[in-house]
Amino acid sequence: MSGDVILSTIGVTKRFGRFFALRDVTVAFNRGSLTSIIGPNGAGKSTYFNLLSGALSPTTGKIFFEGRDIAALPQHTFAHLGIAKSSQITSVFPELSTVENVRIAAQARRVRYNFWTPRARYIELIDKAQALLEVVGIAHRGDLPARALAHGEQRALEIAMALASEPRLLLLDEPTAGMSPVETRTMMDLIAGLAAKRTVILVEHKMKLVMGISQRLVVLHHGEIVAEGTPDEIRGNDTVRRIYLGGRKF
Amino acid sequence: MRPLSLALTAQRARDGTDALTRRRVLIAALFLGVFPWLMPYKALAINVLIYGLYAVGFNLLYGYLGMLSFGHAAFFGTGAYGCGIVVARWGKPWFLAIPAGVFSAAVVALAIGYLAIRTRGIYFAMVTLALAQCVYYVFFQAESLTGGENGLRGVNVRSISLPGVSLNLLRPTTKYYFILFFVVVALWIVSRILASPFGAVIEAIREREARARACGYNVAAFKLITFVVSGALCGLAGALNAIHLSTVPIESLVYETSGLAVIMSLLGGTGTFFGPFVGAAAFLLIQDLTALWTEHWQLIAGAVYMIFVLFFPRGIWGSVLEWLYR
Amino acid sequence: MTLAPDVLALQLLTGLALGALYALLAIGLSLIFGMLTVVNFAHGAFFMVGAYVGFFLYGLTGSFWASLVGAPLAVGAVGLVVERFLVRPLYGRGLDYPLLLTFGLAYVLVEIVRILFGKQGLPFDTPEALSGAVDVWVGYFPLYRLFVIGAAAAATLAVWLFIDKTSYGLIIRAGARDPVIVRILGIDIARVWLAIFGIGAALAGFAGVLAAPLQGVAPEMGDTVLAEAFVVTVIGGMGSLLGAVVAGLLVGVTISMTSLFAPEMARVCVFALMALVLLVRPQGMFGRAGLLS
Amino acid sequence: MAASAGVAVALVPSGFAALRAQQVPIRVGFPVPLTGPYGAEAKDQVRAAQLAIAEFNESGGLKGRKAELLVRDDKLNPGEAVTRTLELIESYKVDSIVGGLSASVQLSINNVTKERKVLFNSISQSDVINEAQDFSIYTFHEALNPHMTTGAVGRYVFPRFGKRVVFLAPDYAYGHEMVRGFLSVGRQFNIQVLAQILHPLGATDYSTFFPRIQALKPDLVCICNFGRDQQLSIKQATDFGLKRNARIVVPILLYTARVAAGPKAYEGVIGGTSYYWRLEDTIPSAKTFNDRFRKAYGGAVPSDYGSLGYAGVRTVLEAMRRAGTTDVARVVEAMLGLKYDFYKGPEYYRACDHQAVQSVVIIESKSKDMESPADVFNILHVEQPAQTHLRSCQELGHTA
Repeated sequence: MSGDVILSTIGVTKRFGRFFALRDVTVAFNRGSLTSIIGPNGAGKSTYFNLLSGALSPTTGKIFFEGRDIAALPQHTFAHLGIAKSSQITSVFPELSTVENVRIAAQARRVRYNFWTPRARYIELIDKAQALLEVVGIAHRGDLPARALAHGEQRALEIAMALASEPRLLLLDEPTAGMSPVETRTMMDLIAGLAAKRTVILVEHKMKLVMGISQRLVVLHHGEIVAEGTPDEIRGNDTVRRIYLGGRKF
Repeated sequence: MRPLSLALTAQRARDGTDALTRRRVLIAALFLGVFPWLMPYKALAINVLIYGLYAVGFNLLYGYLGMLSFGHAAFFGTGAYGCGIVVARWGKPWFLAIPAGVFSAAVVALAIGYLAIRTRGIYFAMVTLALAQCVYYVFFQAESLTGGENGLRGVNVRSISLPGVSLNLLRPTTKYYFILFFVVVALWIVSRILASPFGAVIEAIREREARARACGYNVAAFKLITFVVSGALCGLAGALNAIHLSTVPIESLVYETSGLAVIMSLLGGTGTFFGPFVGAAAFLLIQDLTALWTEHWQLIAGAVYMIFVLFFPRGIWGSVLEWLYR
Repeated sequence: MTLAPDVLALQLLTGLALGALYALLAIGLSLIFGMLTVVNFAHGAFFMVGAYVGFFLYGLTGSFWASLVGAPLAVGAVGLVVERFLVRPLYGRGLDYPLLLTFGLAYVLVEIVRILFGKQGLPFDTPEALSGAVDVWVGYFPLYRLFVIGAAAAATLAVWLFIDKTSYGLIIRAGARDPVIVRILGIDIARVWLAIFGIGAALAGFAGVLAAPLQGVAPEMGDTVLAEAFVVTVIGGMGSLLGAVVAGLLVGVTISMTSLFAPEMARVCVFALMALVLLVRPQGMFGRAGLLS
Repeated sequence: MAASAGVAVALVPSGFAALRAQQVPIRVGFPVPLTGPYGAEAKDQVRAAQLAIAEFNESGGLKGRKAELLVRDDKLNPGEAVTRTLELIESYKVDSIVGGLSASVQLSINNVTKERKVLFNSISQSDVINEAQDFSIYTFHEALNPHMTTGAVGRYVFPRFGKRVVFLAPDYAYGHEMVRGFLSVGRQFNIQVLAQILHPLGATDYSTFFPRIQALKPDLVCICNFGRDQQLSIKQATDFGLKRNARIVVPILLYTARVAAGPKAYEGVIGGTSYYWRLEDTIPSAKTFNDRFRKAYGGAVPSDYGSLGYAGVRTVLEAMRRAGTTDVARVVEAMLGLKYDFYKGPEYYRACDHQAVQSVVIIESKSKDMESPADVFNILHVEQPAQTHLRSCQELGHTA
């Protein structure tokens, strides 16, 4: 493996009571790569994702980001480290306008505890929010409250919000969940474009979808890593085929 | 669900692009300047100022941050006693007493907030209620300082000497404008906070706490700061009330007083800038006028709340806004 | 201070009688909150109306038993009307609206009672058959208070059997967990909610008529009891029947024991207990974590 | 505002002032708790006060100038009471305030009238109102105070019913004052205090105190609370069988509370009062007052607190008539000169604290031989007015 590892988890275990959601997960992610974590429902993908984004802390094990152990840091510091996520369930600020959603996300890096200056004074944040909406293709919806957007647009908005913190690592949890085929296509193109400039980790259970754009795949099953490798390697892996696809060829 | 037009209006208000919003403090000041002549008598107009401010302080936490507290009487009461004790027991002037009231309310808010923000939803409401009851008990028992059940008498600020002028607070109109000054300053501060980046974050927390945290905001810190600011504003209202009444009744600390803030905010419209003020004015007027012609004023008051909840859920001011921006 | 064990035992018994009433009120509050997510501020008023209906029926029929049966039925009927016409339009609008509505309703009910029965409280004599004190081995104890403990226990048992053992109760339990599932199963959840509100109100009315011989009746009698019932519900965990009963008895005994050592602190210690429980266990003793948080 | 109006009147020619005086009635503000648990007392106070106004007007007023009563609901809340008092003073320029039923309301009204130099006649029980710190030369206290009441009751019961005493009192100033009063008089009789139990104000369940009280085997249980607290605690004490071995004594035995709670619970309870209508059997002024009241209000008799409303308003109007003006300094002077017997025998205001020196009636609640529903007490004793029964002026902190 090359020396430029951006993120690694070493011996990470997460236990809920007596139930092991993750057991001894050790993976390294290279800077600039697009890695997908796949596995059937209940494999521990979401738990793993929550550990990477700081929503949960591991029971044991370490998580290194750019050489620093971040396993025990509070969630809100992750954005400042350079890690951003968009979650599985659409999570935007529904009553606020679309552009305000992104502006607030962008504001987090620039100004937080200012009680006095009118926010309109920070014109660069508004410009940045507008630009990000362009990137994800919903700039024309900027004035609407976020709840008025279509489902696919809301997911795009979430990605814009994640990008607003200028992350070096972008975590996407099932970004196409609940999308129509057309919306899915647009989203995958968007992700591919984003991955050109930063490290992306994608969590998906629709394996077919990620084969085309991922450089590497990590397969989880029952909280443990059962395989990792290039899409071709995974495609040829018998274990994966057995547990994930019931033996069918894909 | 709120109509889109209203959400857009609200957004323009947040961005400060709306004319009404940019001038909202000035508009409030001008209106409140002539307000005493619209009310049956001055003491009632002063009550509206004070309870309006109390509700505005509460609404910062409830309407903008989305946390329902049943314990705000603790801050109103602490502010009143803080100011009252400095005047009545220690004989110090008003310009020390009012900040003392605000400061003591903020300290109590810090303590209660520190404990309470670990809980959420209805449990948050109940923890604040319980802790506020404990505050009530402390003041009730500290009779040598607070006067206990008899209340604290002698918070007498008869006149105020400023460079060049002397204000006679026994004159109701003078007292009104003296108190209005503080209320307008407080409204201006609230308006600035709401328009600031900080204000954007607390609304984001109300909308979706988890997302705000993922964006990189320390949600607990924002909640605690907002709680303390809200408590300090209510403390200012309490301190002004002590000067207005020249006594501090122990009733300032009872849970019905906490309930008052909730009712006034809901009646006027939560999460709107003017709503709580409108709610306070409506509440006090209804009470005052109905009490004059019937002993059963609570029947009318109760019915009015029910009608509002059922048919005007956005409150008086919220409904006005909705109608304006149809 | 002399602390004879028999005084302690009597004190405990007194606390249980008090706690039994709290438990009855808290069960109703907890049911309504747990299933409908309505914070019912009119619960104290239901309690008061129960006492007045009991008073009225007692005067009309001369039979305490008639009022004991009639009051919960009448208050339950009031509860049905309130749910159907006032609370129902508010579902899905969050916690605040039902809260404010029931707050206003409490005002209205109290004032209606004042108009009908006067502002002054009225006497309610302990029924002849239940008056007097009996020897409970450690000393004399008012018979009526023993009756209160028994009646409250019976009512609690009935509610528990209804919810745990009947098919209707099964629907209620399922509805609490997931209203959508119940609707998918073709059950009209609105009727379940209606029934719950009615039962909760009836229990409050029952507590009211039970309390009437202890306190007499007065329009304000619901005010203080409401705060205490909320405390009990919260300590026990909102939505938990077992929690309501355990916390009710716990609060009753706490009050009676503090009355022995530091009587003037009896009330505040209940609030302190609530703060303590919530800070250690934010969902209450038996509450489910995450409910409405 | 009140002051400037006074100046304006002084500046205009006297003939015009007289004309103006005829047009503007004498206004008496009357804040009482019409809503809430003492609504019955408050309503009775209003009726009795209106009687005093009517009498004054029928007998010619103040040189033809009529009086009127401005009733306000203080909701038993000091904040509301202050607001309403300010309204009465600032908007209606009242010549006097009479009223207040709870100590805290009375003290907060006093604070307002004191600063604004308005005459206030207080008709609520409290010891603090007499003390130097809250004293206002414009304030008079027509009601009894806890020290007088407990003194009279103590002097009656301690020699007769035993010395082993338990106190049960609400935990606030009123309760503390009552206990202090009983203890003070008790020293003269060497009573033995078995326990002083404080209960939270407004408690609904008192049963938790009774096992302990019973175990102490007292001769007397002094229950020093008021209103509904009193009704509930006495009823529950009766249920617990406390009366089997002990006598229940209360400082103030309220007429309306007794009527509301019924004969059974209150049976045999002894207490004090400022007035009971059966005084008419021996006192002519009581007979006159009762007859007027009966005539005006369909045969009803006035209650203890109700009659205070009458006395409070009538003394103020009488003093104005004697002073020949509503000018506050001269009315105060006239008040201090009054020796009056308006409804319960002779009374006068003591100079140092403006407390009405008056008789205290010791009564016992009865459950048999009642001639009418209003016939609820036996008068055991009437303690005649004496300054020695009050705390001394020095004790209260009054110099001079």
